[in-house]
Amino acid sequence: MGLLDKKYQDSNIIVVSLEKALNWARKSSLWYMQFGLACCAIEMMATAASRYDFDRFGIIPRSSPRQADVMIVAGTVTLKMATRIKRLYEQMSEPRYVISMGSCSNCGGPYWEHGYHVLKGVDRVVPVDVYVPGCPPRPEALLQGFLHLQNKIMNETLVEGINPDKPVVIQDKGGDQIDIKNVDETDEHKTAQIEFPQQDVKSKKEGA
Amino acid sequence: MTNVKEKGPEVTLTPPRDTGKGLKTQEMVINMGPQHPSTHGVLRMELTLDGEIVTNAIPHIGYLHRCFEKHSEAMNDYAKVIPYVDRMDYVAAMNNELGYAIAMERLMDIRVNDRVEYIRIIMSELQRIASHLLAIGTFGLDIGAFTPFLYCFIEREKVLDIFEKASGARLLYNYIWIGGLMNDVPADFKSDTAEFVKSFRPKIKELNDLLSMNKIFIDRTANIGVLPEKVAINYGVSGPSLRGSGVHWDLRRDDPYSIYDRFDFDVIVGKGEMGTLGDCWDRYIVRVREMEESLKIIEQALDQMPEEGDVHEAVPKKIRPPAGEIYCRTETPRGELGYYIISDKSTSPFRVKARAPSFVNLSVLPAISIGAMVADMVAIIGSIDIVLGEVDR
Amino acid sequence: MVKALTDTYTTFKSIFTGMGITMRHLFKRSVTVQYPEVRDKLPERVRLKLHVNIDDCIGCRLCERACPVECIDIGTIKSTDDDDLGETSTGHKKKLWVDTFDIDMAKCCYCELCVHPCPTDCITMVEEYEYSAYDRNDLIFSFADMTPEQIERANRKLEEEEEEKRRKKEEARRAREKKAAQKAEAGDDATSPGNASDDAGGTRTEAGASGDADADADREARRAAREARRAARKAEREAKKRSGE
Amino acid sequence: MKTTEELHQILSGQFGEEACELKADEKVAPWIIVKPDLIRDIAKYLRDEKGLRFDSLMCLSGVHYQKENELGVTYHLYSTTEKHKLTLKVIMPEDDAHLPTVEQIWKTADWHEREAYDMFGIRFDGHPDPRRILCPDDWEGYPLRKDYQVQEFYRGMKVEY
Repeated sequence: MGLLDKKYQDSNIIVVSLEKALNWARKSSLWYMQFGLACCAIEMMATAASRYDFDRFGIIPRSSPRQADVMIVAGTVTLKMATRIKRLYEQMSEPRYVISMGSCSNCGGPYWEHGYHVLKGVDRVVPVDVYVPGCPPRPEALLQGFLHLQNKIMNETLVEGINPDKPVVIQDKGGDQIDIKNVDETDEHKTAQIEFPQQDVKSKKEGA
Repeated sequence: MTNVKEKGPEVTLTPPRDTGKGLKTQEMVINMGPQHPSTHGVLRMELTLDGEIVTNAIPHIGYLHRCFEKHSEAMNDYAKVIPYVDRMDYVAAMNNELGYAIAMERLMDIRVNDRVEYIRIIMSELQRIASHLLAIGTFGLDIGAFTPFLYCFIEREKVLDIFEKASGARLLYNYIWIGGLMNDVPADFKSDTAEFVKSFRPKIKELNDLLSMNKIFIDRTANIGVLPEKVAINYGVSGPSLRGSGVHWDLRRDDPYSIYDRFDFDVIVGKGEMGTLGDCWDRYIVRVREMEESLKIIEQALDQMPEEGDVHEAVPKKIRPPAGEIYCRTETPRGELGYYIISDKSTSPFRVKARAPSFVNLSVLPAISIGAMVADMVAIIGSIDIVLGEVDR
Repeated sequence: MVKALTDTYTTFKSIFTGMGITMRHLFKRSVTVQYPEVRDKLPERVRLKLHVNIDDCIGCRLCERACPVECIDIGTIKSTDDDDLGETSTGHKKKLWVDTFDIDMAKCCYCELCVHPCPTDCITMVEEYEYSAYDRNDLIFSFADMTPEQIERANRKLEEEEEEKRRKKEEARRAREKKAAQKAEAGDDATSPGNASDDAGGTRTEAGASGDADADADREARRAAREARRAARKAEREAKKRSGE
Repeated sequence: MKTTEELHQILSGQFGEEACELKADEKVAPWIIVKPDLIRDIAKYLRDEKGLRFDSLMCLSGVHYQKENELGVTYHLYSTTEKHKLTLKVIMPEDDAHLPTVEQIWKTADWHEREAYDMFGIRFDGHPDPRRILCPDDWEGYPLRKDYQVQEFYRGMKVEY
């Protein structure tokens, strides 16, 4: 992703060195947006704190999506929260990555069966790059997820047509599977078409 | 951060006012959260501001509503509720388990042996320390002090190591079972805990030097968010937030459960040392001093703990309580946690309702934040020490 | 004026106290674990990943029933009389083929409730946490080691044996009826032939996934079978609950 | 310190025999069933009367009794000065579940009543802010009712796994 992405027809020595350099730069300063939602957020904090220390890898917490490269979705995503996650994801600049931390954001976790208010996996609203298992994952597991993501970044290419990754498939509004990597660039709805609540939602207040 | 507005109570803004200098002021509505760098979890605040003064604050919750009560009704075994109980107040999982286990034991009329009781007490007091350390660390972080956060986490990791040795998990333990424990504590549990207690005492002093008595910190917290005693009781606030207002109320002493009546400890209350009684600093210092009391309890419990005793002795094979209901409350680091359990004689709970302390404590927020500055809102939210997993359940 | 001065003094004092403490920490041993190079020694009971020693599994499904989140999926096929599945290391006789043993670690809540009821201690939590994945389906771990051919064979044998049993029963019934008829013909007292219509069926377990060379199709089929089983179990549970009330 | 039986006598003396009914099982603690319309008056009386002083509402929970087609609200009261406890219950028919609010008496009830409305659809007359609290405002149905069917899509997101 990014400005140069898919702008080259074939790979040559310049492109290859350029993409290597770009990937190296990207992987070495993964500023993450702290999207702590639930229990996993505590472990994320523990990872950022003294004992495990994210900063050794150039992984620095940012509070604003505009400055972040990677979003760690740590915790249970509820339906009420999902629209916000999607909006914040869209505010991040490309290239952007998502790490889904913990069972809940992987697929609903313990809440997958009866959780009427839980989104069953954050990959239904944003494309996820790395799934970190655990409930909550150990800090080391999260670090390993980051190393995994760095591997993935190192394999990225600027050349059109080469797609080392699997297609990122998400579910759209009608329940159909769509591959967001193959969606037309001009298409606004890259990911699931979520209806954002309008300002003038008609009031249907009940009660006395 | 988002401009999505859910319909709420109609916010009536006062008409523009003339300040007399040719300038007009008008009230403004801003939205804090749900994902805000300085909130404790996913809380959304709708603030009405007059300049920098908060004139109205409406908390919107439910961004972490994980349907705990529905899940506990859907489980076909009372023991399976415990993992979900853990996930309610995830920084004080042991205390949540203890409350649920005690409620079920009262309902089923189970007596556990002394060893189990002592281990439970030690665990829940250690958990109280870990939880308060997190609360203090993140409170400092909210105010702008980053270093105490790192130091608190060093100590917290030590507690988590003890838990991990005993139960195998760092955060959500599923350790206290109905009628017993998951497994007995490891052989070096006593020495580990004693060592932690010994090494932790000086750290509290260090923390006091570093944060509690810091002039900048005091200026940010004293006289801010004053919660008077009457308001606190009427709103049902409990735990350190209530004691910060000077109310001598601790369920461990006033409505003893388990074996708390065997220990000698003080109930810490706020005294208004740095400003008005019941301000943010009082609520904060109650937590710091409570950690010392917890250490006292742990020391006594380590001395008295019997060596013999099977932790699985009273664990029922099949949990089938008699038809009936119970309301049982315990003191967690955040306050009074009550479980209202209705059994219909089957193996599956008919209704489990958790009266979460944070839920009630948070409802007092509008009452104490009116008149504060925007920057103080963060201090007030931090000093109530809410965990959104428990607020929304 | 005096207040301003004392304020300034206390502020500076507290700043220097804080700095002093930070300084002291500078000379203490670092607490940071240099993760990829150094790994913490984890305690014995650590709960990080489920592992199944499938050779010891007797297919009793106690773990599946104990799981609060239903992330374990077990499919079994009854063994026939002439099959000897051997014993587990704990001395339990194995009677069921375990054709599916899938654990969805993406759903698991790591509570260890499944480990305790296991009679042969074959399901355990192991010390492995480095298995994050690019794809969610990679977090579903299959422990069953039966090949599709073996599954098909076991299924066929079971069917054959049942067929055989049914045939035998049928024959026996027919023989009895014949006898009774003969007796009746012989003019003896007309005794009833007894209840010969025992239901021989109803013991078949759900068939496992069909063997397919394509791994994806195989996984898809397994998923479908799992879903079907899960739905059946759910219905059963609800029926039980309703009757219990 | 008063037992539930004594409190029941006081209450029936004040509000009449038919207003409150004592239920006592052997196994569990007894409770008093109160007529829905009177709950507010009784609550006020319990809080203010000398010797009773129930100044704290520990818990307010909705319950759905599906078999009887009834909804209930349970109040757990406690007095910090007199140290006694009381359980009050209100039972209402499922299709017309409403009762007066006690929000003005104990502020604790504010959010608890909103939660009971959110989860069970019990309406509290006179509540100053009768909104859903946990679920979003455009959520359908009352989740903790036993016959609750979850909606298929919420704002374009599939709800079921």
